[in-house]
Amino acid sequence: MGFFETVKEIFLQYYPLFWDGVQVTMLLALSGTILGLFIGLVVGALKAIKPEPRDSGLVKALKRIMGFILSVYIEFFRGTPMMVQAVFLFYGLKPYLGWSPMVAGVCIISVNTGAYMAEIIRSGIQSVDRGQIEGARSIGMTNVQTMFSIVLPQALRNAFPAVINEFVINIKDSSMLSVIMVADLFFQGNSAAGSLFKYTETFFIIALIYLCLTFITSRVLMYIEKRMNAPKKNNIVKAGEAA
Amino acid sequence: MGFFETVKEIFLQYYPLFWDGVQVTMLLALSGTILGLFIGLVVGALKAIKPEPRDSGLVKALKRIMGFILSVYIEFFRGTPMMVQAVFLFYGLKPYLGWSPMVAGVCIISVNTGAYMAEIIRSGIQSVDRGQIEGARSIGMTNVQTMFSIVLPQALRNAFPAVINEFVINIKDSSMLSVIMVADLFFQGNSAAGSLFKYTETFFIIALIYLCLTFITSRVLMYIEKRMNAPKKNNIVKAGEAA
Amino acid sequence: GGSDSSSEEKTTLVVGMECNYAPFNWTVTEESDTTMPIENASGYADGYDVQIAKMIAEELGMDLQIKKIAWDGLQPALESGEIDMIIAGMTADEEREQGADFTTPYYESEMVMIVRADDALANATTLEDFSGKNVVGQISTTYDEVIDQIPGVNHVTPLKSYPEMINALQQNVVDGITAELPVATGAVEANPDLAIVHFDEGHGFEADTSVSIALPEGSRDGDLFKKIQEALDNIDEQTRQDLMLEVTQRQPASV
Amino acid sequence: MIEIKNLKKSFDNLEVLKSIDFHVDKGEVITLIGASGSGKSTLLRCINLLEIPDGGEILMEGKNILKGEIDVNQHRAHVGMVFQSFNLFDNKTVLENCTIGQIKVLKRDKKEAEKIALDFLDKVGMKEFAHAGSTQLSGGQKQRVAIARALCMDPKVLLFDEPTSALDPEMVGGILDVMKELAAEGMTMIVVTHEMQFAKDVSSRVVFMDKGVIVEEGTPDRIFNNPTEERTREFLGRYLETEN
Amino acid sequence: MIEIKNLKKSFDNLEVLKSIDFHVDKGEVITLIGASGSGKSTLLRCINLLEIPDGGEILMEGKNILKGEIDVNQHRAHVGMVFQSFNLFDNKTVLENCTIGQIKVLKRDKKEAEKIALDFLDKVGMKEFAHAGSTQLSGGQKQRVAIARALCMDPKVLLFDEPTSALDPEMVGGILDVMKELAAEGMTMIVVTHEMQFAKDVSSRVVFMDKGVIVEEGTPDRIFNNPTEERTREFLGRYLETEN
Ligand SMILES: Nc1ncnc2c1ncn2[C@@H]1O[C@H](COP(=O)(O)OP(=O)(O)OP(=O)(O)O)[C@@H](O)[C@H]1O
Ligand SMILES: Nc1ncnc2c1ncn2[C@@H]1O[C@H](COP(=O)(O)OP(=O)(O)OP(=O)(O)O)[C@@H](O)[C@H]1O
Ligand SMILES: [Mg+2]
Ligand SMILES: [Mg+2]
Repeated sequence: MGFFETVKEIFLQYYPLFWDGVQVTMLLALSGTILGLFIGLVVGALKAIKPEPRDSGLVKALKRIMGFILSVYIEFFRGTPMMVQAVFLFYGLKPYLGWSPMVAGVCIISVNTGAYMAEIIRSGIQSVDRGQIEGARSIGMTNVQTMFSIVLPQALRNAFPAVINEFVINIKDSSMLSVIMVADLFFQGNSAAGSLFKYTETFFIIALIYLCLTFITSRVLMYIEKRMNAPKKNNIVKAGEAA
Repeated sequence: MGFFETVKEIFLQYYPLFWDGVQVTMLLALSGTILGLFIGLVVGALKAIKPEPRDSGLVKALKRIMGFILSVYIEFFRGTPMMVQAVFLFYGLKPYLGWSPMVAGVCIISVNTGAYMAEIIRSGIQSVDRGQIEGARSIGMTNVQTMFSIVLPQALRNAFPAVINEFVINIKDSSMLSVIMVADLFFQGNSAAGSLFKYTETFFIIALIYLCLTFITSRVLMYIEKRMNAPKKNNIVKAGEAA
Repeated sequence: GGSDSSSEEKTTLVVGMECNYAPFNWTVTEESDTTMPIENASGYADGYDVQIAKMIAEELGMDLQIKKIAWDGLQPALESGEIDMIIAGMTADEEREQGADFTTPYYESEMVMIVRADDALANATTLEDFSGKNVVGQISTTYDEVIDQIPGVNHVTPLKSYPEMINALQQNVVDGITAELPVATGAVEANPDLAIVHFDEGHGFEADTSVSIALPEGSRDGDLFKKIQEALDNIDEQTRQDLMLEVTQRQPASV
Repeated sequence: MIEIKNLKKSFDNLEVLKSIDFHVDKGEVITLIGASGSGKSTLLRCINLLEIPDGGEILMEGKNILKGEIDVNQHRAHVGMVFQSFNLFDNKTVLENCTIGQIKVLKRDKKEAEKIALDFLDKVGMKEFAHAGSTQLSGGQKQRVAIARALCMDPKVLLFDEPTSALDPEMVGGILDVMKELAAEGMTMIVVTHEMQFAKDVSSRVVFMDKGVIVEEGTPDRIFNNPTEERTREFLGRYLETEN
Repeated sequence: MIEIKNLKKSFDNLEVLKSIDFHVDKGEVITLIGASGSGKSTLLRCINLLEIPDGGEILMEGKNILKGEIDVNQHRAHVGMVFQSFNLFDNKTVLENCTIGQIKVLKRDKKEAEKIALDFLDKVGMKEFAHAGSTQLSGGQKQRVAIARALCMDPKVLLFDEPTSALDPEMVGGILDVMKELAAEGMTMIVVTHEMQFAKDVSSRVVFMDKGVIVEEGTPDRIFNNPTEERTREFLGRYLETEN
């Protein structure tokens, strides 16, 4: 039997497994990216708060402690394999939370993504022109109001390509969660391969499916980004001049 | 035996394996990042070349074809799991290249990293002020001279934080190459776990080692970056005014 | 290495295994009479599979090389000729015959369950005792498939390796693990909080618990396959049992 | 209305303001001139508390704003600031730029805020752009909106930091006209500018700063015709009436 | 030296240059004035081939540079360009900024290039900054280096696109002085500027552009005292001598 015949054979025999895996993978990637973005927004915004000369000693100390904790969070989740994180968190918190692998999976990929997103948001915040903040402060807006009404929306727009990238990475990295019994696409493909002892052909199918998923989602998101940015182009259009 | 005693026990028994794994992992991550950066520079620079109205039909067509091929390369390597890439490339090219797993591993992680680096460099290039290019063109420098003398050095400086990030990711992702018999830290750790039936403790050791590796390397690189950028700060220093 | 040279006389026999599936194969850091150096990484391989491989190599008058490969990479390595055979505690079945040619079994044992020692299940004797319980098996193996023979079982998503499964068991995420006896013995010796459940005659799994050597697909009629099968046939049942006893006592977890 | 006593401000080791004494009465239009780096912006920013001075006093209608007697954000709200680089919110429309402060800081309701905003946008000639994105405007248009935004906050005083220096020459006239109108209406203003003609025509007092100190101040007439200090004379150079 | 005939250039559907006819003789100093968007920069950029015109001819010392008769890069090398935003290479020192073109395009050896560069840096008063990073300079200093960089390339003509409009007022004088000196030495120059005083004092001819066409040209004397076209009169407004 030729390579492609075998591929077809395997696909026909196992497509329910693959389809199942695709759903799990996309669920993990999607919820992980969205929740992770949310975590990243909060952490990134908090990390942008620095002790100021005007603060009292206590406030300064609290800010420093918060900054340190957030750094540890980011450093830990970026610095260790997600597989290891999954094992520790899932089993470590199971007695207290009694969560299912899928719930744990969503939480773990979110918290992991959050660590990356925090950095993405932080640099998005940094790329917002300092004048935007001064403008807000000059009309009496508080730090928090400035952050949420002015800085974060712009940071988010700047960070969008990096967010897309994170989504694509999550589609692939969700496979790490098979270590806590979450049956994602890669895992399901693997079990097909293991059952038939045909790895090359099955890997070929997996690769194709991943390619479709990542290609389609990144195109869709890029399209959304374009639409989002379209009416706010930076050139001088004499809007309303006709009015 | 308590958790930490077991951890110590395992470490004492298997540290040569861990050490070996660390070396392999760092070799893969380091060479993969450097070679990948090189690939990314070339691909990113080539991708920045667009068909211009002045070009002849043939040149335009060639540029389009090149652009398409590079896009396929980037899309494929970013869009599929590295484990799958490793299996296909290692075994697919083995008859022609006769390479060892380690050589193949270095090549695969480099080519994979290159796809990410290409995007990093491309956006680094985009962030270089358009005036820099105009300045170079206005004194008669060719496209290629402009790219290599003016644009790429600045793009590289802008892209440095993303390059560090890629290095940290490579430290972790090199574990995918165990599928082609490259015995990285994670794989070696796993064999300790499998030989001893002690999972949590071994993973704990692995996590600690990864944390050290990623923390140390990212700090070192950030320090290098700071040093690199220090004398070129953007504020107006009246250099030489004393002279 | 590799089996690519059909004309020249081959002098080395390259064997692939995970080196993390005690007591069949595992990794140690110090050399001894019973170990073989691992070709592609540091450390030494030991275990039942290694001993079998040594015997076969000796019988064939060939030099033995052991390569350490992740489970997912074993079959592609075999297919591409990177290794000549897999001796990795692997069970042959009809489906797997599609991807490799298997010898007759080189070890047969009993299918048991690993449970927590302090659990009531430690006294179980029939499959029915596991009704409604969470049971896990290793991905794409017979050990996963047979779970469905337990009436009313909660068949949990399989895991990749025994350490992972044992961890899940210890953390109360599952209540039982299907395993063959040698593996279960090793696991229980390393983890005294676990126990083995032997089923009563006729109340256990109907399953093939034998392990076989895998050679590349289509090699069944070849010279090498025949020689290996022959060498295997020369190792009698008593030798096999003695060997297994010996390695289970030697495996690192038990010291 | 504003009284500044012995104001000091350093950045790291750089003393940018060295004991500034300075006062502004209600309805005055002060122009602040001086070489680059002399501390003009820093002085403005201290009045607005965008920078925290190291020492001295700033009395605003009698209250020392450096003593924690006031709510910093309310203070900023009522001290309007117009920047060289406009600093409009890029993610908001023109109208939103003018209402956000009213709603979030002055707690006006949205309807009222929009009415006020449209009135002031009309005043600066930008009413028909109310729903345009703020990045779609030209520099001159942006600066008009920035002025409207400041006016919406009921400012007691307006601070201008080189409001025309990022503008094309053609745009400058329009902005200066708006400012002249405000001055005519009795708005208290402090204007940092290089537009000497404006200083001459509009201001009630010209203050010349150099290296962190106020070197000389007086009516435009006196400063441009008859500066007493050598440094002032040097700086004004080609603008001096006597040399024309 | 430069002769432009029927030059056309559009961006998408926007006709930016509509049949420009224009010539520059050796040693002339032309100032190009006109409202924002009238096509001044585009005209300069066409002469330098930074933009490729859609139609017409540009003859440079008799050769049509649009006909592929010349090497584009060599042409650019000998047409010096000074930008509003300086466009110094941020990753190079001042000296490297001045030598890179000589070395890579004119193929001079490094030693010679450095000697020439230091001479011209001296001329613009920037010799002692030769080894400073180019981002460490103030705007005025950057523009001096940019002029030196252009001079190093042996230019037949120098094009200036609003060389002073990104500068602090104090810096402007210095740059204009350098330009006056070049003009006095007989350098052929085309200068887009809003500095009308410079146009009056230095230029041999003033060209007024509006909406992609040359509306009027003549000696500064005639243009500022006696413009014939209504549009010129409107644009010059406050600069017209007759109204002073
Ligand atoms: N945040 C800051 N940190 C450090 N130094 C600063 C800061 N802000 C201003 N300076 C320095 O303080 C000095 C005075 O700055 P300031 O902006 O007040 O001058 P200025 O008179 O407004 O000058 P310009 O006309 O250039 O705007 C300058 O040397 C400047 O570099
Ligand atoms: N690359 C481009 N793509 C599209 N439109 C352009 C481009 N360059 C210039 N334009 C448009 O061409 C017109 C003329 O531009 P140009 O820069 O030549 O004007 P200008 O006279 O130099 O104005 P300014 O005084 O503002 O510099 C403007 O409407 C501008 O928006
Ligand atoms: Mg200032
Ligand atoms: Mg222009």
